[in-house]
Amino acid sequence: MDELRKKATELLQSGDVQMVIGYEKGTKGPRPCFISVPEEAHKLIFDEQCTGNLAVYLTHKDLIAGQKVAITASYFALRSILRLFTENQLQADRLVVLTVSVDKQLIVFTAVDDIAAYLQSAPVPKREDDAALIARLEAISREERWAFWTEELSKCFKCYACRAACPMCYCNKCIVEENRPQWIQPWASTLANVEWHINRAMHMTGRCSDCGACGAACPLGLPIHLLTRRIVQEVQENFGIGANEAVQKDNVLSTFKPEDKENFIR
Amino acid sequence: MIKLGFYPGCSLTGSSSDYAESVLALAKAFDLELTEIPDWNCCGATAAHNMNKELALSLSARILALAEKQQMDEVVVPCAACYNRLSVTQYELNKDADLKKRICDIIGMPINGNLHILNVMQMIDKYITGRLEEKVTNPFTRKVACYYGCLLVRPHDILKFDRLEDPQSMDVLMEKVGAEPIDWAFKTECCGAGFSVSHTDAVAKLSGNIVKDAADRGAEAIIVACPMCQSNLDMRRAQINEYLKKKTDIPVIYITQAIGLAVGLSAKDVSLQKLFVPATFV
Amino acid sequence: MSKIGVFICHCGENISATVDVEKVAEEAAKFDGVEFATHYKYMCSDPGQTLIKNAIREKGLTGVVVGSCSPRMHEPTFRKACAEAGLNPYMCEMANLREHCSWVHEKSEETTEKAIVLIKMLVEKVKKNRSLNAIKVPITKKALVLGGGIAGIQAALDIANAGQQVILVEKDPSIGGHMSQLSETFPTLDCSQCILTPRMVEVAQHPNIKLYNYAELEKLEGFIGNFKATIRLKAKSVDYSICTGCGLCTTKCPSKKIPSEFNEGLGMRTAIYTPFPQAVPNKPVIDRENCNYYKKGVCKICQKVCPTGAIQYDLPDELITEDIGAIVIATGFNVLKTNFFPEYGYGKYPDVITGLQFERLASASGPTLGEIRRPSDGKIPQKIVFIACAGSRDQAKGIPYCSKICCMYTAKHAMLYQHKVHGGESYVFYMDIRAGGKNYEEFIRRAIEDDGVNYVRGRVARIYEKDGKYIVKGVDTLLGSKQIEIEADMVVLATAGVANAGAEELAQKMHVSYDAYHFFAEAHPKLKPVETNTAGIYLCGACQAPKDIPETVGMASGAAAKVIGLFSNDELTREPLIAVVNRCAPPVFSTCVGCFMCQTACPYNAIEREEIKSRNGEVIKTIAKVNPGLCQGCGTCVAFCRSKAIDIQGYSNEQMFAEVMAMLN
Amino acid sequence: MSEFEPKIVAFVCNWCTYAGADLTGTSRMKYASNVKIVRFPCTGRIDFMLLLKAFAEGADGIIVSGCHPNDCHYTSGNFHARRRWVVFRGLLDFMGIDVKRIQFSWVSAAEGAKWAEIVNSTVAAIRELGPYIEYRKAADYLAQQEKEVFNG
Amino acid sequence: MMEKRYISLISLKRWLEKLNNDGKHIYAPVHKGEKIDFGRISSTDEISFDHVQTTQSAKSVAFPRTEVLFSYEKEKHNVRLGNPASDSIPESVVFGLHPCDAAGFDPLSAIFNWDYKDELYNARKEHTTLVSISCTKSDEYCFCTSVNGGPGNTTGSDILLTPVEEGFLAEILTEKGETLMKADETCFEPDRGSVKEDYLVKLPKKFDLKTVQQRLNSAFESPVWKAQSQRCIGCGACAFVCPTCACFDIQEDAHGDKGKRLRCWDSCGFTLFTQHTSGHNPRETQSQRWRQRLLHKFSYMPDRLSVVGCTGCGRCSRACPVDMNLLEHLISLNN
Repeated sequence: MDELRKKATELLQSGDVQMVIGYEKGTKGPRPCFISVPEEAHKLIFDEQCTGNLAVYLTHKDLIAGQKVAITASYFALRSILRLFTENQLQADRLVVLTVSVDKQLIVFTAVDDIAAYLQSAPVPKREDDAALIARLEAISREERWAFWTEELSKCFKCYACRAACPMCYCNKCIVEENRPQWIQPWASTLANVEWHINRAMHMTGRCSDCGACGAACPLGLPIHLLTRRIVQEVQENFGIGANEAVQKDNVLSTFKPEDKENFIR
Repeated sequence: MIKLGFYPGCSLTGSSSDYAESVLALAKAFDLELTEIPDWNCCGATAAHNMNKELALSLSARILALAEKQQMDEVVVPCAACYNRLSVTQYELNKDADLKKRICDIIGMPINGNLHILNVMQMIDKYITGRLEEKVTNPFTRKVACYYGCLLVRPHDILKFDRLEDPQSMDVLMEKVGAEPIDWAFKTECCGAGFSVSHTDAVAKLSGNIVKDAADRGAEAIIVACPMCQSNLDMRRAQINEYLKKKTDIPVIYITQAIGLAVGLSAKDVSLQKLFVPATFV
Repeated sequence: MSKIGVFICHCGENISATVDVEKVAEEAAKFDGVEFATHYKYMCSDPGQTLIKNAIREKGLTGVVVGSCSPRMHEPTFRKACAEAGLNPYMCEMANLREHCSWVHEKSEETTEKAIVLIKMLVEKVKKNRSLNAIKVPITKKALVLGGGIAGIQAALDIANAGQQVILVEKDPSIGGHMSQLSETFPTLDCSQCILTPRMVEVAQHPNIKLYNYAELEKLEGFIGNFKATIRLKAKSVDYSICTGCGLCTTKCPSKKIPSEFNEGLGMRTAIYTPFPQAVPNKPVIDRENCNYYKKGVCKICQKVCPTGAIQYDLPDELITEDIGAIVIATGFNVLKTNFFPEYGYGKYPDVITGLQFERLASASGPTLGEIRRPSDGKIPQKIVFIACAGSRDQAKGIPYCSKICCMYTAKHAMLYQHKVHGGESYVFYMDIRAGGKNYEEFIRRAIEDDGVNYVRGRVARIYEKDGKYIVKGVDTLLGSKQIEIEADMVVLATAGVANAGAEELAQKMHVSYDAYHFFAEAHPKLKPVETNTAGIYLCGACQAPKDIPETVGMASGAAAKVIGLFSNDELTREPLIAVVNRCAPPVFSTCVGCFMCQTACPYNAIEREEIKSRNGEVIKTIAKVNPGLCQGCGTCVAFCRSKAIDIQGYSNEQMFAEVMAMLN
Repeated sequence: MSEFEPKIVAFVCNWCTYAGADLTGTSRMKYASNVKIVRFPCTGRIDFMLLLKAFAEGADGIIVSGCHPNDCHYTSGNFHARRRWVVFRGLLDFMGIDVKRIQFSWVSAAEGAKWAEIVNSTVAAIRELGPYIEYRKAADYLAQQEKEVFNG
Repeated sequence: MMEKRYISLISLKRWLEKLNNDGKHIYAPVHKGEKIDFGRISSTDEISFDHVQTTQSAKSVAFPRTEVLFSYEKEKHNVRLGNPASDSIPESVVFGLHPCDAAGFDPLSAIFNWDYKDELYNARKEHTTLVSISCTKSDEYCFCTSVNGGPGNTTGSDILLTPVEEGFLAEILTEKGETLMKADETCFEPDRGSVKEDYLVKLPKKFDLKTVQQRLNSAFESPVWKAQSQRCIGCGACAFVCPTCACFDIQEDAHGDKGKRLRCWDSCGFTLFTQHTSGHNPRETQSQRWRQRLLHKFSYMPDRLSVVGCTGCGRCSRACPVDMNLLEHLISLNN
C-alpha cells in the first residue's frame, strides 16, 4: 500500500498525472476517491475489499476534463479498461493504470498489451455464491425461473444504479431514454423492468468484465449481475471466447464464424 | 450369447425348412440366440397385401406388436417377403399416427414402432462378418452367382439397404468366405414368385433365364437369401430345364448354408440334403 | 396528421376469391389517419394506377398502402405511380394480400381478418415513412463475362460491339465450351464448329474484349456499377507473350496417354496441350497433375524443343483485380456420366456412352474422325440403342426436371448414325418426345420417317453384357407393355443436364441465389429471366437451366442488352434504403459514441469515421458514418447498435416497431 | 372459435424466407392464417427487442427465419443474426422465458413447402403450449398494483 | 387529540389480524432477501421489528413509483378519456414505519398541495393510516435529531407505538388513529404510565440545521459541490428511497389506439432530468445536480413550503453505491 501511495505521490509531483482515481476508507467499506494533490496520496488504500469498478469514472467527461489520470484498478476493472480501449474510449497516453497483485506487488502498466498479459497470468477473483445461485437457477424448472426473476425484478424501481455503476454504460443516450420508438417502457413495472435488464445484459455481450458492480450497486440487492454473468458464460460456451479474450477483440456479436454452432434453427 | 428375436414365417416352417435350419445353425455357430416370436401369424405377403391394405398391415403389425411385447428390440426375418412386409408396415405406421392408431385398435395391441428388423444379410453383417474371416476353416472356393431377387433390397427408400439396381452385399460376403462372385446381369431380375402357383410356365421362363445366365457365366452355385427365389430356382428346375431345353445342374444354395459350410458346419447341419438340385461338389 | 390512402386489389379473382375485399377496404377506412380506402379489380393495371394517382392528387394523400400481390412483384410499379402523382415514392408501402394471404388460406372470416391486419400493419408503418431520394453512384463501364461457351461468347461480343469494355473469363485453356464439342446441330445439321469458330476468333481479335483463358473468379466485392472482381489466372507454365502457338511442344510431349476432356475421354492428349485444333487462344498450357516434370521433377522436353523459350515451369498462379460495372454469368452446364446408372452397368461397359461422347464420335474433329466406332474395339456398331431421359424426369434419381435438349439431340444422333452407318439399326427408347421449337417436330419426324430410326415408347430396365453384345431389356408401352430385348453393339444414354460442379460455391461468392439443383436462379421466372436477385449480375445459357443453342444465344443477347442498358448511363440511381448515423443537437451531436463495433458487423465495409469539429476546427467527437455508395441496406448494424445511433431508411426502428405494434393491437 | 387460436408473428428476411413464403403462395400450398409476416431486409436487421415486444403485445409464438448459412443476400447478415440468437436465447431461457415459443429457421427462396411446414408445425406447437399469459401478466402492472405499490 | 394506551405484542397481533380481516391493506416491514422493506402482509409473523431502517420509505403508499393518471382510447378522430377511479383506492395501513418516515409525509403533502391540489396523492393519503414505531436503535447514517425530528417524534403518525417491556406504549394521535384503534379496542389496555423517553435510542445532534441552512444560502457558487459530487455516478437511488423526494415524470403507455398516461418517479440526479430538446441542459454537470438536491431539501423547501425536505432517515446514504454520505457532507458544510 505504501508503494501505491509513493507511486501516486510521485506521479502527481512529477505532473505525469493531474489526478489519481483510487479507493479511500469510507463509511463502511472502501469508496472511490480522487487525489489531485500529493499531500492527499496517503488516503489511498487498495485491498481485496476494493471491488467497486473504478473504470466507470474514466468516461466521466466532467470529472476527467481532459486531464491525464492514473487509476488503481481491480482485476475486473482492468478488463473494463481493456474493453474501453478496444471501444476507442481511452487514449493510452492520457492514462496510467496501476494495480496491486495478489502478492501485494504494485504493478504499473506501461502498455495496453501488458494489461492483457497480466489478466491471463493473474488468478480470476472467485465469486462462489453467484456460481451457486446460477447453478440453483439452472436446476429448477423454467416456470420456477420465470417466477424467480419476475419476483426479483418486480422490485426494481429503475434508479439505474446498475447502469451508473457500469464502466461499459457510457452511451450518450441509453436505450431506455430512446423514445422513438419507445423500445423499453421507462417506468418501473415488472415487465418494463424485465425488458430493461434483458437489454442491459444483451448490450454487455462480449463487453462485460463480469465485475458484478451492477449487482453490488443495486440498492434493493437484486442479483442482476447474474444476467451479465450468464451472458459471459453463453459467449464462453457457445463461441469459446473467454471474458479476457472477448474484451480485447472485435465484439462477439458484430463478428461471426461460419462454423458457429447452434442446435435450435430448423 | 446375444439374444435376437426370430420370425420364420410360413415358408421357413414348410418348403424352406432348410433355410430356417441353416440360419439357426449359423447363428448358433456365432453364439447368437434366436428366439421365435410366440404365437406369430402370416406376414401378409400373400395376396393380402394387394387386396386389402388394412388387413395386410394388421397382419404384420400384430407380429411387430408381439415382438415388442417380448421386449425384443431386434428381430431376424430371413424370408425376403416377410422382411419386406414387416419393414414396410413399421414404416407406414410410424409415418401416420392415425393409421397406427387404427391398426392398433384392430389388433388390440400397442406398437412403439422402434423394432430393428434384420434380414439375414443384415444379421450377418451386424453380428457375423466381423468374426467371419478368422472362423473360415473350409473356404467355399466356388464361382457363385449371388441372386438377390426383387424383394431383398426393396422398397429401397424404406429399407435403406444395399444398392438398389446393383446390390453388392451378398457378393462381398461370399468373397469373405473364399468364393468368387461372378459379374452377371440377373441379380435382381424377377424369379416369378408371384406366379409360382398360378402360372408355373411363366416361372419356368423367368427363373429359367436367371439360371441360364448364371450357368452360362460359369457359376457353380447360385446363392440366395429368399425362400421364394430358392424354391423357384431349385424346386422347379425340371420345368426350367424343359424351357431351356437343356439340363442345368447348378445348385441353388442359401447364403446361410454356404457360409455355414465355410465355417466348418457339416452339410447336415445346414440341411444341404434338402436341395432338389444337389450340391454335388460338397 | 397523416392522410393515408388504402387501395385493395382483387387481382382478378386471385385475392377476392378468398378475401372479402370490400370488407377490408371498409375496415381500413376506419383506421386512424386513413383518409381514403377503396378496392379495384386490377390495381396494377393502368386504370388501377390512375385510381391511385387521382386519389393522391384529390385527397392530398401523404402515404399510400396498396394491398395486393407481393411487393417483390409490384413495389416498383406502385412507387412509380405515386411518384408520377407527386407523392414521394417511398411513402408507398404494399401489403401482401395474395402470396401471403389469399393464396395460402381458405376462404373464411379469418382470412379476411388477416388481410385487414396486414393492411393495418402497413398503414401504421407508412405513417412513419419518410420521403427519401434516390442515391446516385457512378458506374464503371466494364463488363465481366464468366464462361467462354457460346453464351459467354455471344454476350461478350454483343457488349463489345456496343462499344463497351468486356473481360471474358474462361476456366479452360480455350473458349468454345460444349458447343465446340458438338458434331452437328439440330434441327439444321450444320456443323457446330463451322458456325462457332468464327465467333471464337472474333472474340480473340475484338479490341474491346480482354480474354483470360485458364482463369477463374476468385472473389467478388462491391455492388452494381462498382464491383471489384479478383480473378485467378491459373499458371499456364507458358509465357503467352512469347509463345507463337506453333504446337511443337505438344507433339514432342512424352506423356501422351491423358484422357482428353475435350473428347470426353474417348481420345488422348498430352500433358502440355491445346484442347483442340481450333482452340482460342491457340496456345498450350501444361496440365501440372499429369506432367512428368511436375510429377517427377525430370523431363523438360517441351522447354528444350520450344523455339521461343516460352515454357516457364515456375510461373505461379496470378491474382488480378478488375473494377467491373456488371457481370454476366454464362458458366454453362454439364451432363451426368454413365456411372450414375447402376441399371445400365455403373459405367463399367465401355460401349455404353453419353450423348456428349457420341457427339465426339460423330464429329469430324473427333477421335474417330467422325466415324461411329465402339470405344472398346473400334468396331462399327451395327445395332445401336439410344436411351432418352437417362436420369432426367426421374424423381428417384433426384432429377425430376426435364433436361429439355435430349429429345432433339437423341433424334439427331440417331439420324447421324443412320447417315454414317448404312444398314445400321437404331432404336430410341423415350418417355415422351418434346420437340417444341421451330422445325423441331419436323426434325423428329424426319428421323423416324426418312431415316428409319425405331422409336420405342418405354423405359429400359437394364442393360447387361452378354457374348460381346449389350442386352437392352425394355418395354414397349405402345405394344401393351410388351417386354423387348435388343442385342445392341452400343448404347447411348441421353444423360441428364446438370449444374456444374462448382456452381453452388460460385453462387455464394457472388451472392446470387440458386435452385435446389444448383442452377442459378433468375430474379423473376417470367419478367426477369436474365437478371439475378443481385443487381448488376445477369444470367444466360445453361447455367440457369438446360437449354439449346438458339435459346442460349437469345438469352445471352438479352443479358448483354441489360448490361448495355446499364452502361448507357453515367451514374446509377440506387434505392435510398440504406443505413444512416443519426445527428442531434449539441453537445451530443449524435448518439453514436464512436465505439465502432458496427464496422465489423458491416459486410460491405461501408462504415467510416467522421470527425465532428468545433468552429475553430478541433475535434469534438469522432462518430461512425455510413458510405451511401457501399451500404447495401442489410441493417445488421442497426440491430447491433446498442444506443440506436444507426437507423435504416425504409426499415427504420420506428417503422418496424409500428408494424409489430399494429399487428398485435 | 372456441379453440385457442395462437397469435404468431413471423420476422423474416426479404430475400430468402419472404420470397420462400411468396413461393408457398404461388404454389398454392395452404397454411394456418395465425401467422403474420413482418418483412425485414435481412435477419441481421431483426432487433431482439421486437421479439420481446411481440410477446408483450400478445403474441403467443414467434417465427424468425432467413437465408441458409452462406446464402445471405448480404453475405453475412444471417451469421450475425445466428450469434445474436444464440446469446439471446440462452439469456431468455435463463430468465425463464419460454424459448419453445420462438421458432428459428432457415427457409430459402426455393423452399415454399418448407415455409408452409414451419408455419403449420409452429402453430401446432404453440397451440399445444397454449396462450402466453404468463408473460403478458407481467406486462399488466395495474393487475399487480399490490406488487407495484410496495414493489414486491 | 392525544390518548395514551398500552398494547401487548399478542394483542397487537390480534388487532392487526382484525384490521386485515376488515379488508384493510396492511403494509409493514418484511424480509426481502438480504433486505428489509415494506410489503403487504397477510400474517403478522412476516413483520420485522428488529431492523434499523427499511430500504425504502413508506411514501409509495400515497405516491406510487408508477401510477395511472388517466387512460384514453382513440376512435378515428375523437378520443375517449377514462379517469382513474380514485374511490377504488383501498383502505391502507402502514404499520411499523419509523418517525422519520411518518414525518416525511409532511413535506410530501406540502409539495403535492403547494400550488395545485393533487387529487390522486390526497386521495391515497386520505385512505392511509400510519401506525409508526419509535426507534430503539440507530446506525451511523441516522440523524433525525439534527433535522427537528427524533426517535419518538410523533409528527405525521396517526398512532405511534413505543416498545416498552413486553408490549408497546400506544399514542393515539389522530382521529384516523382512533378509528383504527376502535376496530378492536379490546386489544388496547389503559396506559401503564411507562416513560417513553427511557426506551428510545439516544441520538445526539450531529450538526446545527440553522447554520447549515445559512451556509447553504450563500454557497451556490461554492467549489464544495464539485468536491463532494466527484464520486457521484448519477443514479437515482438516493431520490427513490427518500421519504420526501417527490419528483416525477409523465409517461405514455401507448398500445395502438389505446393507452394510459402515467406518473412515475424521477430524480434530479439524472442527466436527462433537466435536458432540453434544444440539447441545452441547465444542470449539465453532476455537481450542479448534487447542489440542486441539497439546496432543494435544505433551502428551497424551507423557503417556499416552510418545511425541511429531509427527515434524517439516512436512507440516501445507505442506498448510495459509492457512499455519498449525506450526513458527512452536511457536517462538513456545518464546519
